[in-house]
Amino acid sequence: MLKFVLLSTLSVGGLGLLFGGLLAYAAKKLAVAVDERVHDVEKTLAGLNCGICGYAGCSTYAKAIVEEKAAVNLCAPGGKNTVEKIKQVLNLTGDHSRESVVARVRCQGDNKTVNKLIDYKGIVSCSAVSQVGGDKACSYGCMGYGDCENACLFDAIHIQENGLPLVDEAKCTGCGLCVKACPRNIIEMAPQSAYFFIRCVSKDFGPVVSRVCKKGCIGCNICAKVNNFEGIKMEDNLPVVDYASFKGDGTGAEKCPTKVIEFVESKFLARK
Amino acid sequence: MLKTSISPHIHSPQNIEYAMRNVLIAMVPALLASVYFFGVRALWLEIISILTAILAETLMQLLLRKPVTVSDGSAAITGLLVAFNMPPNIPFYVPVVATALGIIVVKQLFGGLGHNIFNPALVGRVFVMFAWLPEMTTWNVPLHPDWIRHFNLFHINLDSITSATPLAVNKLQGMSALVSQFGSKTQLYLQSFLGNTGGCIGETSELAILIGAFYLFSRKVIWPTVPFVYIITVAVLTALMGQDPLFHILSGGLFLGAFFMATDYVTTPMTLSGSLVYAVGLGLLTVILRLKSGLPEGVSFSILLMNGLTPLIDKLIRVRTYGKQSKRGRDHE
Amino acid sequence: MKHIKIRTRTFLQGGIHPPENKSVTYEHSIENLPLPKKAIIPLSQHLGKPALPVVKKGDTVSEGQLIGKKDGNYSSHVHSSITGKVTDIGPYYTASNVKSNCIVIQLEGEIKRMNADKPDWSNLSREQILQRISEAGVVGMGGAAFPTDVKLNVPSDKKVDFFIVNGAECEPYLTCDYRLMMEKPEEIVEGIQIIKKLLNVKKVFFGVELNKRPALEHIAEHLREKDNIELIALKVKYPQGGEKQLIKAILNKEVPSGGLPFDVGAVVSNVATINAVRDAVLFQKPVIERVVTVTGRIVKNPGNYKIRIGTPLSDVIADTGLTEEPAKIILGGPMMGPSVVSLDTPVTKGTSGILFLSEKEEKRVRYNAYRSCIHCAKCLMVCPVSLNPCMLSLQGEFETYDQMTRYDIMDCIECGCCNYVCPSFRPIVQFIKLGKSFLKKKG
Amino acid sequence: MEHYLLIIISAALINNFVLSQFLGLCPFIGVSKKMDSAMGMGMALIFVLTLSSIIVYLLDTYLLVRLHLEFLRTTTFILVIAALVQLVEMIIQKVSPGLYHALGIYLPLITTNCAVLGVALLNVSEMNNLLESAMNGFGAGLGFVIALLIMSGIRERMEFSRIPESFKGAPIAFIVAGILSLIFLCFKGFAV
Amino acid sequence: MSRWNELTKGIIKENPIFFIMLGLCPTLAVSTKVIYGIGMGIAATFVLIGSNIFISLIRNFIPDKIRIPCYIVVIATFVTIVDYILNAYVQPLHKALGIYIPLIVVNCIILGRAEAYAGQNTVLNSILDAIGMGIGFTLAITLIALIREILGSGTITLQMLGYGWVWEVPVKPMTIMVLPPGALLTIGILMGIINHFKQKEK
Repeated sequence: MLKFVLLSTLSVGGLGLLFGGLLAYAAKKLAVAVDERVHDVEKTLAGLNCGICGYAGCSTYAKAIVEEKAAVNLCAPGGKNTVEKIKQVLNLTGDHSRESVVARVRCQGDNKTVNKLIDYKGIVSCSAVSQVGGDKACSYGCMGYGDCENACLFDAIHIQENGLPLVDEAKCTGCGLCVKACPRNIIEMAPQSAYFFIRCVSKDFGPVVSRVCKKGCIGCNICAKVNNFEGIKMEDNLPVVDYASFKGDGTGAEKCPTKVIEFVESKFLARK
Repeated sequence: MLKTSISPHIHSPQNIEYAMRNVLIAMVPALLASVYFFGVRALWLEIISILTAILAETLMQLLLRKPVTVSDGSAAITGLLVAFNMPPNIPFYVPVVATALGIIVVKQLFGGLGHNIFNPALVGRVFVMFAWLPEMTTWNVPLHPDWIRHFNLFHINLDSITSATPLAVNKLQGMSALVSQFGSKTQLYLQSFLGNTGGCIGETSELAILIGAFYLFSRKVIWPTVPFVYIITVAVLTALMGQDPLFHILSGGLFLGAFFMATDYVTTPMTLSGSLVYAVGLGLLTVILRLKSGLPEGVSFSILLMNGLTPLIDKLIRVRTYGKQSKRGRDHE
Repeated sequence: MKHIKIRTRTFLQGGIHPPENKSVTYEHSIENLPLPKKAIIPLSQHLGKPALPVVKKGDTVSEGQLIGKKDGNYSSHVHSSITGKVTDIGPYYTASNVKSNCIVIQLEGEIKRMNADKPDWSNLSREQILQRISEAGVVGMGGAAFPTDVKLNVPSDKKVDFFIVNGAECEPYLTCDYRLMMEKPEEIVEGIQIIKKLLNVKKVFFGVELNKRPALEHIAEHLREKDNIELIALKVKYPQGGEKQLIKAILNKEVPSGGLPFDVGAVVSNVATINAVRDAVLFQKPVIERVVTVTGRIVKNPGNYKIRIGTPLSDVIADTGLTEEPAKIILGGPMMGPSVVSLDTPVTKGTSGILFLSEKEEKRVRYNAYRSCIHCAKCLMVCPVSLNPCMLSLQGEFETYDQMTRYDIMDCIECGCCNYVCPSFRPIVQFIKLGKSFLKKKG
Repeated sequence: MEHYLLIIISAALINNFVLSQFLGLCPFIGVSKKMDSAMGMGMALIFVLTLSSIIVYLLDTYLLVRLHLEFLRTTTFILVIAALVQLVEMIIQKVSPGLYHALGIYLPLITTNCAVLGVALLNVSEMNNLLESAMNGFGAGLGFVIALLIMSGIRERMEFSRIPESFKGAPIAFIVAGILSLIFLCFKGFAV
Repeated sequence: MSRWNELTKGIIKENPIFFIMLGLCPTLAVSTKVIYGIGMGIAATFVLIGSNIFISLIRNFIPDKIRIPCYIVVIATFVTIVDYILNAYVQPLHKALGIYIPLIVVNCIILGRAEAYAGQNTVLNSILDAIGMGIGFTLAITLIALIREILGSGTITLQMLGYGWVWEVPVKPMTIMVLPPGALLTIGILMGIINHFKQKEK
């Protein structure tokens, strides 16, 4: 009996020793340099090499996370803990070094304000509709097909019933994906502290604008005059606000004949 | 208000409904033949399958909150094809299960028309074949044509003699047994061609299927490449294996499969060269399965297996773009 | 057809046969449309950079006066098409359906007649000819509107062996080129001589589709043996008028992907362009008008009209009349022409036709209710450049644009054949255009 | 010769390891999303299966059976396989980076792939000899590659399908596997 | 986190088969009869508990680098024990489960729990976790077996070694359901339905 136990211990131990030694030797001899971060990420994964993530083993997945920005929640055996750990390793929890920006929609031409000009047939997306010149009377304004909503990864921008997108400032991370998605460049990234927004992008002349939209900028340039052109200037029939240098108060907004300007008083006071 | 869209602003009148309607029309001769040879029961099988298909599609589309598109006729085709692939004396629940499975799992769960990878009717058929093997392999000889005189729409019992299909006889007892059964070789060919043999209700009459197929060719709904290459491959290979090629192409479900299932738009390769590979593969598999496997018939399985290979064929076999040097394009960038 | 040998050719891969509908205007000879009261002249009527305006608001301009100067090499001059006063310079809808800068001229004052003497061009140098073409602002009039002086100014390291005259006019409905060939064969042949000299080519092919057999015979009568112009009868097939398809049909050569026709030693020009080149070289006449087919079942007086550049569609409608409200207005042919959004859209140098579709005709296209791709592969069969439109449309639908390069999306000529045959009414061309613009944005 | 051919066909088609024995199902569902990775994984698996079949056979015959330590089979087999795979991975990574990227990166997946241990155990229970074991391993790998390639092709196409939201991913993959397995039933009763 | 939570999370919320998709091979292979499913579940649960206890005991002594091989050896030992116990006492079950018993070694559930849980938690928590996961696994496999057996054989078998019962269910049995395709289709459709309810909850 003792011999039997001894034999089995010896064989398992011997095999273990043999392969352990071999592997240790190989690990030293055949080492290949790996990115430190990949290594760190790999340590947080479950290490089963089960392949459920769709990548060829844990190290490949770790590499994909670091290099190709693969989703971090694919490790099923690791579960939620792993996701948190990966985020820590990669420092994805947020970068607060510079002032954060939020998306701003610069159009007030909702479905009631701006009429449909034509009956469009085809793919339903802003970029597709803009290929045929858009279907609304204003050729600069929002068409409301929601490319921005689709582009947003954080569920922060939604098309409302009136056909205009609304940004949920709490959720917006300022990544700028919606800005890229909008074919008419209606969304801009404004600093969180900004308080004076021109909500129109139409470069048309005043009469053309007022014919199609009652809430559009007619390029009267009153807002700029009120502020003595400090931090605000006119370009292509449109006032352009430089958020960093603009110091004016809400007079410009009050005086605007078509109420294009949004003035956020709380932010203005906070800034003061 | 002016309408606008991206060019082109005109469109060919051939749409999905056109294609499906024509396929249904093309299946009518085979349907008539099935009723002629296997009686009212065949008709009921077909009606029940089609109704199940339509019902299953509607329910599934409602459940998945998609627009209901049964009116395009694709569900009806699936139902009819399932019925065509049933033995005449099958219990009615079998085609119901087969059709429902085909429509619900193989078609709608994959995303509906156009997204299915496999032919729904064939998966349904193969599924019930392994589910109820005894029922699915009991065949009846065709009825005596006299039955039409005692026509009764509700006479659904099929009281004719059971017999093995010609392919099974050939596999188990050899060609000579078949020839003696039919009298002469010419009789064997002729009866096989007309459909006066045992088998699934829709597959026996090659004549009826050919009529439908030529209708489809004339309407430009399908192209003759795949079916003919398939059939020729089977003939050549069976001849090479020392079998009777004419018998092999005229028996079993080869014609039904070649003209109505191997030409399905959704589950077959897109390029011409791809469909040639597909057709030759079909022939090869059919012959291998008929002669080497435990089953007497292999058309359904070969079509399904090639359905599975279709995405690979589509990916690997490409056509050279105008003005490009190599065929592969920039696939491996 | 006398001594001229005519060979019938076509390209093999793909192509479709849409209903031609040319009979609407087939027999209507070219007529002049009255001058517009107001001309909206876009500064960008051509491929390349928009022209720079050289007049100000309030200026008085005369017919044929330069109002937009070309900006760099890949650009073209723009001339006033009427005599009058500049009332506005600003964004207006143009044929491409985006607002771009236009010069608006209000009709005013007298019109000077041009002299009709026929000068001799044979002693003009190559540079002089090119200069005149450039100054007249000639662009390709088949639709693409590529500046002609750039096209004909072949780089010295490329050898051009053939000049191909494009009289295919494969788009349904259009007959303006056909009428031009019927009514101005001599002018076209003379234009060909000019270009032949310019390019220094030995051989000229003149391709005409067989549905314009009268034009073919008419031209043949005006050809002389020594002209060395070979007439080619082309089997009717859309899109034979496309440069690449025409070269394939006539020369059986393929323009390399991303290349230009002179990479296979050929230059292709449309008959209308050739006519404009002749006018420019002989009379130094700028492009201020062109022949446009105004057609459609709902047009009261359909026909081929000589229309001033910048004439708004509303003026055209006022002159030709409509029997019912149009559902869709298309500039160019129905296969490739854009549909317009505004009746103020002006006729430009590239406008070969104005097609009015009725509600009933428009309804046959159901892009708003397109369905899943059923992989029927009809699009693969009709694609003249052997693409896989099925995969491209799927990738467009699922927005995996970056995979589209694998399927050679950039080689698509947007002819619309795939879209025409698609049984699911998928807007394949739109998917491809979206993909292209996405990929271009990405760089 | 025919005997060995039959072993390969049996392991590859008739008793396909994934589709009729469910061995190696996790990576089959996981790695079949892209055809390139499917190919790499498959090739690596063929290699490892053949190699491990041989090594395990030697280990079993010359160590365990000699010493009457059959009860240690499970333990030693898995140990040897794990070590073997890791060694092979390291060697490939050093010797040929190109091969490593094509095949090597899939090796870790194979350690915990039940197909490898399954083939080893089946070889022992069926008392195959050395060549038979190797052929069985090779056939099993081949069958896995066939199934994986078909599956990856189908899944690449399903990227462009309107699959109901709740069936996306693993559920529809299982259904496809089920249909494939249904089709592979036709090879039952195959005779060469 | 309460102890109760540790125990119950594996049953539904983190069910290893339906939600984390681990340990599928045996689930599908042996679920032809309900009793086999239960047997497999119990065997796996036993190994899970044993290895979790052992690993959480020695977790501080194993070097990080070779932890996985160590875990495997531990698990393999327990699997061998189960194998031999079944062979000795419940031979029909041992025969039915066949090579899927030794294959518990590479069952990702066990290794997964060892790595993700037992290697970092106390013995008590590890036991609770193992029991929960084991029950979840057993329930899932039994559910699949139930469906397959009812549809495929028309019976519900809860009988082993002559003890227990076999119920007949009045359906026309579909042989295909006890064949491999039946298993794959069943789990695919089940997973889809469960996903549907999971998404609805959100």
